[in-house]
Amino acid sequence: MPQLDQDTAEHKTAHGDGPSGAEVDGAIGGLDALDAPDAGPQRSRGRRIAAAVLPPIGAAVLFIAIWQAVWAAAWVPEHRLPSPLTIGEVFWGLVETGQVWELLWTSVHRAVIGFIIALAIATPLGLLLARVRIVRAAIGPLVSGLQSLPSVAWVPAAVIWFGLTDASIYMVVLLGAVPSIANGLVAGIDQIPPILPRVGKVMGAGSLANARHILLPAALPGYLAGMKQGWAFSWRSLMAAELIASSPELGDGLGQFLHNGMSLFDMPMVITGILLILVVGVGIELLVFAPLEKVTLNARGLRKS
Amino acid sequence: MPQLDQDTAEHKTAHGDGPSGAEVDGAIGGLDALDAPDAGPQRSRGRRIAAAVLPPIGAAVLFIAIWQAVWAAAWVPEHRLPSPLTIGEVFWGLVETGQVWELLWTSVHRAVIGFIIALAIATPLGLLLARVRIVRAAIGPLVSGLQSLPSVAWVPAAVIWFGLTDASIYMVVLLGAVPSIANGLVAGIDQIPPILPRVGKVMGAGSLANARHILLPAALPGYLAGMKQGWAFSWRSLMAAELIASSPELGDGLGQFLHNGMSLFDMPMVITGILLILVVGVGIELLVFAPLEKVTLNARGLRKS
Amino acid sequence: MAIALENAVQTEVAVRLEDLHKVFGTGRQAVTALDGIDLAVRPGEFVCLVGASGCGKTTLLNLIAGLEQPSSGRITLTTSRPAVMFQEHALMPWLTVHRNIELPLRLAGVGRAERAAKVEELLSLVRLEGTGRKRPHELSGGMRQRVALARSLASAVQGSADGKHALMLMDEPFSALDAITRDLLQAELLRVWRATGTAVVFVTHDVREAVRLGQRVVLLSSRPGRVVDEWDVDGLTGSDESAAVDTIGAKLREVISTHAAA
Amino acid sequence: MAIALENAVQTEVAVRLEDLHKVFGTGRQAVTALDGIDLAVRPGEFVCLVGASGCGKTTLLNLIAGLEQPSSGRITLTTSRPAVMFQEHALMPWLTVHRNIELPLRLAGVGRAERAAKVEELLSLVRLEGTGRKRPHELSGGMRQRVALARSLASAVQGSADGKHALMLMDEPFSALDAITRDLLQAELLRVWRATGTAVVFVTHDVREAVRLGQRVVLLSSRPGRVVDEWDVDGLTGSDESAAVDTIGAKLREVISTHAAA
Amino acid sequence: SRADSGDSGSAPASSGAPSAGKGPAAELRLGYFPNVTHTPALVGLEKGLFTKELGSTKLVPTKFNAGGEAVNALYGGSLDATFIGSGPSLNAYGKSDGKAVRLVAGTASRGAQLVVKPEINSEQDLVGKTVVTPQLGNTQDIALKKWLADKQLTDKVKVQNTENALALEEFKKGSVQAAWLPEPWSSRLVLEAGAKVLLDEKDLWPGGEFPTTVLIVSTTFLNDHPETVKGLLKGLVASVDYTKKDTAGAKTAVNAQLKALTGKELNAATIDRAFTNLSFTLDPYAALLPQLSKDAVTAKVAQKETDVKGFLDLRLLNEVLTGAGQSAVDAAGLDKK
Ligand SMILES: Nc1ncnc2c1ncn2[C@@H]1O[C@H](COP(=O)(O)OP(=O)(O)OP(=O)(O)O)[C@@H](O)[C@H]1O
Ligand SMILES: Nc1ncnc2c1ncn2[C@@H]1O[C@H](COP(=O)(O)OP(=O)(O)OP(=O)(O)O)[C@@H](O)[C@H]1O
Ligand SMILES: [Mg+2]
Ligand SMILES: [Mg+2]
Repeated sequence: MPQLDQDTAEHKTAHGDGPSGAEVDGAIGGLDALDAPDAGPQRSRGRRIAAAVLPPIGAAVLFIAIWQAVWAAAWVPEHRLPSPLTIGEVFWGLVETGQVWELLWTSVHRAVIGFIIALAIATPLGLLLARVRIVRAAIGPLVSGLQSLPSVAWVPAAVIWFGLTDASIYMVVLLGAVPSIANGLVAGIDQIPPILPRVGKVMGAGSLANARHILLPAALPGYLAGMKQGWAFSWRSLMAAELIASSPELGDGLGQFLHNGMSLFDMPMVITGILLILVVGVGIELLVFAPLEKVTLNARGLRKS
Repeated sequence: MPQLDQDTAEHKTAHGDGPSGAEVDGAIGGLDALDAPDAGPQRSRGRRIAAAVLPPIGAAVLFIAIWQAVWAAAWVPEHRLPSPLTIGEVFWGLVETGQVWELLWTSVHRAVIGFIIALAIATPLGLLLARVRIVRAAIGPLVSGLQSLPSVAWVPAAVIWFGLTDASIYMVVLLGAVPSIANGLVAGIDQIPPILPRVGKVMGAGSLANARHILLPAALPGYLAGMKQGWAFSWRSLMAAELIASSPELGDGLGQFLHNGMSLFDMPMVITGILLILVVGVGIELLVFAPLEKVTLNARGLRKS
Repeated sequence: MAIALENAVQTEVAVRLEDLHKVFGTGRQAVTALDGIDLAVRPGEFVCLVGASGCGKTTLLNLIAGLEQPSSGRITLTTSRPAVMFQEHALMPWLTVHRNIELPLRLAGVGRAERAAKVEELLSLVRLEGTGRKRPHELSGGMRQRVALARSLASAVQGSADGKHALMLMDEPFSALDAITRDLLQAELLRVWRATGTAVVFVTHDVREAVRLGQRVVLLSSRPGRVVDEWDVDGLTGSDESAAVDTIGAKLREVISTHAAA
Repeated sequence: MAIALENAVQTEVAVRLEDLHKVFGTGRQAVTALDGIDLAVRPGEFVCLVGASGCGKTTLLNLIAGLEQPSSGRITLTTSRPAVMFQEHALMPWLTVHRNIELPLRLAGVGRAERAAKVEELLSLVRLEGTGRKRPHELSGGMRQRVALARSLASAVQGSADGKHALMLMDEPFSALDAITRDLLQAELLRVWRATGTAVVFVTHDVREAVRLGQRVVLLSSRPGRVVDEWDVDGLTGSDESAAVDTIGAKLREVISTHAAA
Repeated sequence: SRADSGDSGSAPASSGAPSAGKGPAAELRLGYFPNVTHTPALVGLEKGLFTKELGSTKLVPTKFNAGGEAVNALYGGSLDATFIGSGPSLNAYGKSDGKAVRLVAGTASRGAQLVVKPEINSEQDLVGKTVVTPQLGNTQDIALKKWLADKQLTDKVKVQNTENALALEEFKKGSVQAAWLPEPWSSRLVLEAGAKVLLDEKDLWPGGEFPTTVLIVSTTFLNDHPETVKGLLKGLVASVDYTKKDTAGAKTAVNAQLKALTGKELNAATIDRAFTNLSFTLDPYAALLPQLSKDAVTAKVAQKETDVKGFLDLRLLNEVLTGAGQSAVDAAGLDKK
């Protein structure tokens, strides 16, 4: 009875009869989804949005539940692990006084500006590193080395050169983000199938046209991955840079808030700070990188929608 | 006389007549090297090593020369920009007392151990994120968000849980490096041509065999790029973690050295610290990642020798 | 009960496709690649699929291999896991030729020595002795195709080892080869087929090849893909063979021109 | 002076290859792909290259296109930049079909409206009307090959616009197509060739195709690649044509079997 | 070889009265820390005492989290004056070869204690234990190490540098047994973690006073804008006077500033205890500076003693003080090279 055997491959699907087999398998089978072919017929709009929104919310709820349980069990003293409610109160206090918007605005706008400048510098740098052998040999390792320098190392230099200004902060951010984005682009370009630049060449593309029409788009998936890491670097560097000082001109950002919490060992403040930073991180990922990635991969047929 | 025209493509090369045209072009032409085809006949071993070693040394010498010149011009007072010689002396002092080995050993062995643990955690995590849709939807954005949390944010939590021990330090390092490596792997896997996992599937590879024989090797270039960024994150996180405290039990690492220099406003110490960190960064790049990358890319025919 | 009944009916069938539909995309962009395919392949049968470029041959093989889900309809295999040779060579770029061919054997847990012997045998079968240590990017297009062929044969041999009927799905396996090499490999393929009793579904755009190799030739129409005709071409030789080639070619031409006109 | 002299001699030559050698790799791993090729292609001439799989045809095209450097020997082109159709489809995966075909025109700075018109024309030439907005991964193998053909034609038309002789290098452009589509496209290619006076170097593994299309057929031997024979097949029809096919096929078989025996 | 012209701007104007300079500065960038040891600064800002005296000069208060950034900002010319610990002030002077900064007034003195677990009763009980100080080379770090050296305990006691808040946490957990901390942290350890005072640093100094916080000004700024510095000093005098007179008001002002700067205020018990341990004075106790500088060497945080001659410039302060009918403070001869 071969068809009762495990190995017998039998796929059965009928149009529109509820969740397709593949989908159910994917949800139940966990790791087996590794092999699941793309789900058959299209799903409705509502269900697609639900599929995108529910899992992260579920994860968050689960996390808070565990937290509340640990707190309720009182294994650790209150001042070390505050209850979710306490955090909620601190957070609400920030919202009520409007301080949260100032904190977010100060940090996010700096990070975004810094990131955009970093992108503008890192892109040509990455192209040069990837395609001009002597540049790569000369400064390639240095760029990777720079990446591993902690941002705080630049603080003294930045303060001495640029004083207590936004310029200092941007310098620290740039030194964090530029090498990372450039390296991402280099990695992306290195992985381009060699045939594609050759196609560009035989079509008579010059260096710039080649970069614009072939290298950059072809490297886009890897470049995006580098940009994501670069964003993480610039955001982290910003947190370090914001500790330099706070003055009316500089304004208070999230880094300063977190630091205040830490220098008082005020766990509710620290956790609120962490959550705010995380919210920004997750928000940027969901609003910027995830859609970009999706479009990029889909256009190339690299991901099952 | 069409062959006098610019557009006339004429390639002329003879076996073994010194540097091939392409090479000379590459050195002179700068950006034109963007289009240079791979250099013709093989170069000698000595010349290849020279080509690898000379450019970075040249870059370093140039950098020191500029520094010395700026210092000699005395635009900025000595306490802001010490001379290369002063740094050399501080460095030599560290070497003579053997302190430099202690600093390097403390930090590097921690970073390496942390990185290896991070790799062991991030690899399965990345595989799950990349291939199991629900995991990705639930915690994918969170992992990216975690990446953008500055390492210092974890210090209070680490200290509360693990006290002032190496465990605290490793926790901070892991939280820095794991998301980065996992994301790198996810990006690498996303870029795998879909035909390759299909080949694995029709050959009857199960989830694990598929990961081991298809996904990981196919994603290797992107994975390596992620590992590089992950290394940078773990090294930077370590520097942050080492600032938690300096105590005899923890031993002094480079992060502590840098921090001490900053607390004492000792610019020579700060610069020496930066250079040491940079040397480690560049060294790891040259000794570990560059060869790995080269092998990976060459095996796939992605890079001209 | 239904199962037992089906079983009795199906013992003579290796692959059964029933009213198979496949639509790519949704809404206005939707492309109906296959539109109601019914087809049965007997164990050990050599079936050739021919049809215009883009008519859905590859899609059909993917469905049989379980790589895509049909939009509707039903696929039943009674064989062990099919061995597939893709239209693109789909070699692993990081593995040498040797290791590429070895891969299905490794995945099946074959021992080292046996693997090595098998790979050598397959390499010489596809006339690539001595290239085992090269990487795919160092090969010419035709050489890559032959490596892919060797790999799928390794997979087929392995698959058939479990006592069930075996099945091979081959998508234009000789398209990048010169006439002479192709002749040689056609003969090898037939030899392997006869020796192992594997059922073969073979896609080709060369009617002559289809007639020479196949026992049955199935013609698909394009947009939407349907089975328009079938010919039994088992054991034809000489003028019978060229007559069949001409008939099928004429029908193919007719199908394509109706499509072009539509 | 040497230049002037060469000039006088070369006015009749679009491509001249002199004692061309190409070795891949070094030391014991070295593969001699080409071993002393001498070949001249006249402006407007249609030359077909045939030879066994792996004999060096693609390598030769790459050398002419300037994508590889010869190990020794000399290549002289008097034409404008050649249009190349690669053996792999080499489409940009992030561009739609329309934009892929448009790419050479964009790079040449052709205006938007003209580009759109040209692309439509080429799409219908390769029988892919209406697929302009698809991406390469949504196409079948043969459709991709036709897009690549359309793109190389766009590039050729563009390249020839500067008044010099034009040159097309085509590497097995029809290998993934069914016989009927192939016939149609062969006819289209010939039409384009006649209309534009482009010199064509055309690699194929189908001797019949070589004889039908080419004015001259050049046979390469494999390992090492050398020119073993040439045939003038311009304007042959009917039995002359099949005689030529048989002669060349026999010679090819002979060359391959000597190699296989060696 | 290195040209020497670049530093001329910051050459000390040690002879003669500070010249008229360039008139009042447009703005004064003043650094301070959100610590109770900076009380006069915090009170002065909260009550607007500096602004009142500075007239047309705009005051830009800048809060720092670490001494390093403040000194770097002074070095880099993006800060004109800052309140800072006495240890770092010496360091800032020494590291710039006596060029970059001048000490123009004291601000606070005393206020550091060695607090320990109750079971520790003498210095001998510290053997094998861990003592925390806030930062390498800061005032308390030097004091502890000097003291340990005097008691010949240097290698027997482990010294750990950790942030104050972390020290409190660690002390509570018991992983450290003693801490040499400034206010308000010594008070918090006593009040919140049951620590007891083993030693009050003031007992180590003759007269029971030693400088804790001082005001330093960039040399260039001092030369260019003596009026502005004088205005600042007037404000500081007023603030110290206020603090002495109205302790309760000062405490409220400090807490208001702390709340604004860090989001948290000190509880009443802590600030009360801190205020009793601290004294707010304009006297920098100049006579003790050479000793502090020696101690840094003894404590092995500096290789060579800083020559503190020329570090002080108390003429403006003394002008203000005498003008206000108070007694002048002594520069102990350190205002001359
Ligand atoms: N992933 C996909 N997304 C959208 N459309 C697709 C996809 N794969 C195939 N198609 C469409 O389905 C049809 C059939 O494609 P298929 O690859 O099966 O053709 P084929 O018969 O193999 O052609 P060829 O002989 O050219 O390889 C084509 O019209 C193609 O455009
Ligand atoms: N990049 C490379 N590195 C090493 N060897 C190579 C490389 N490219 C080609 N070769 C070798 O050169 C020889 C000729 O290859 P080429 O691709 O020119 O063959 P071809 O005539 O186009 O064959 P086919 O008809 O199969 O496409 C082959 O033996 C191949 O292995
Ligand atoms: Mg196909
Ligand atoms: Mg080829």
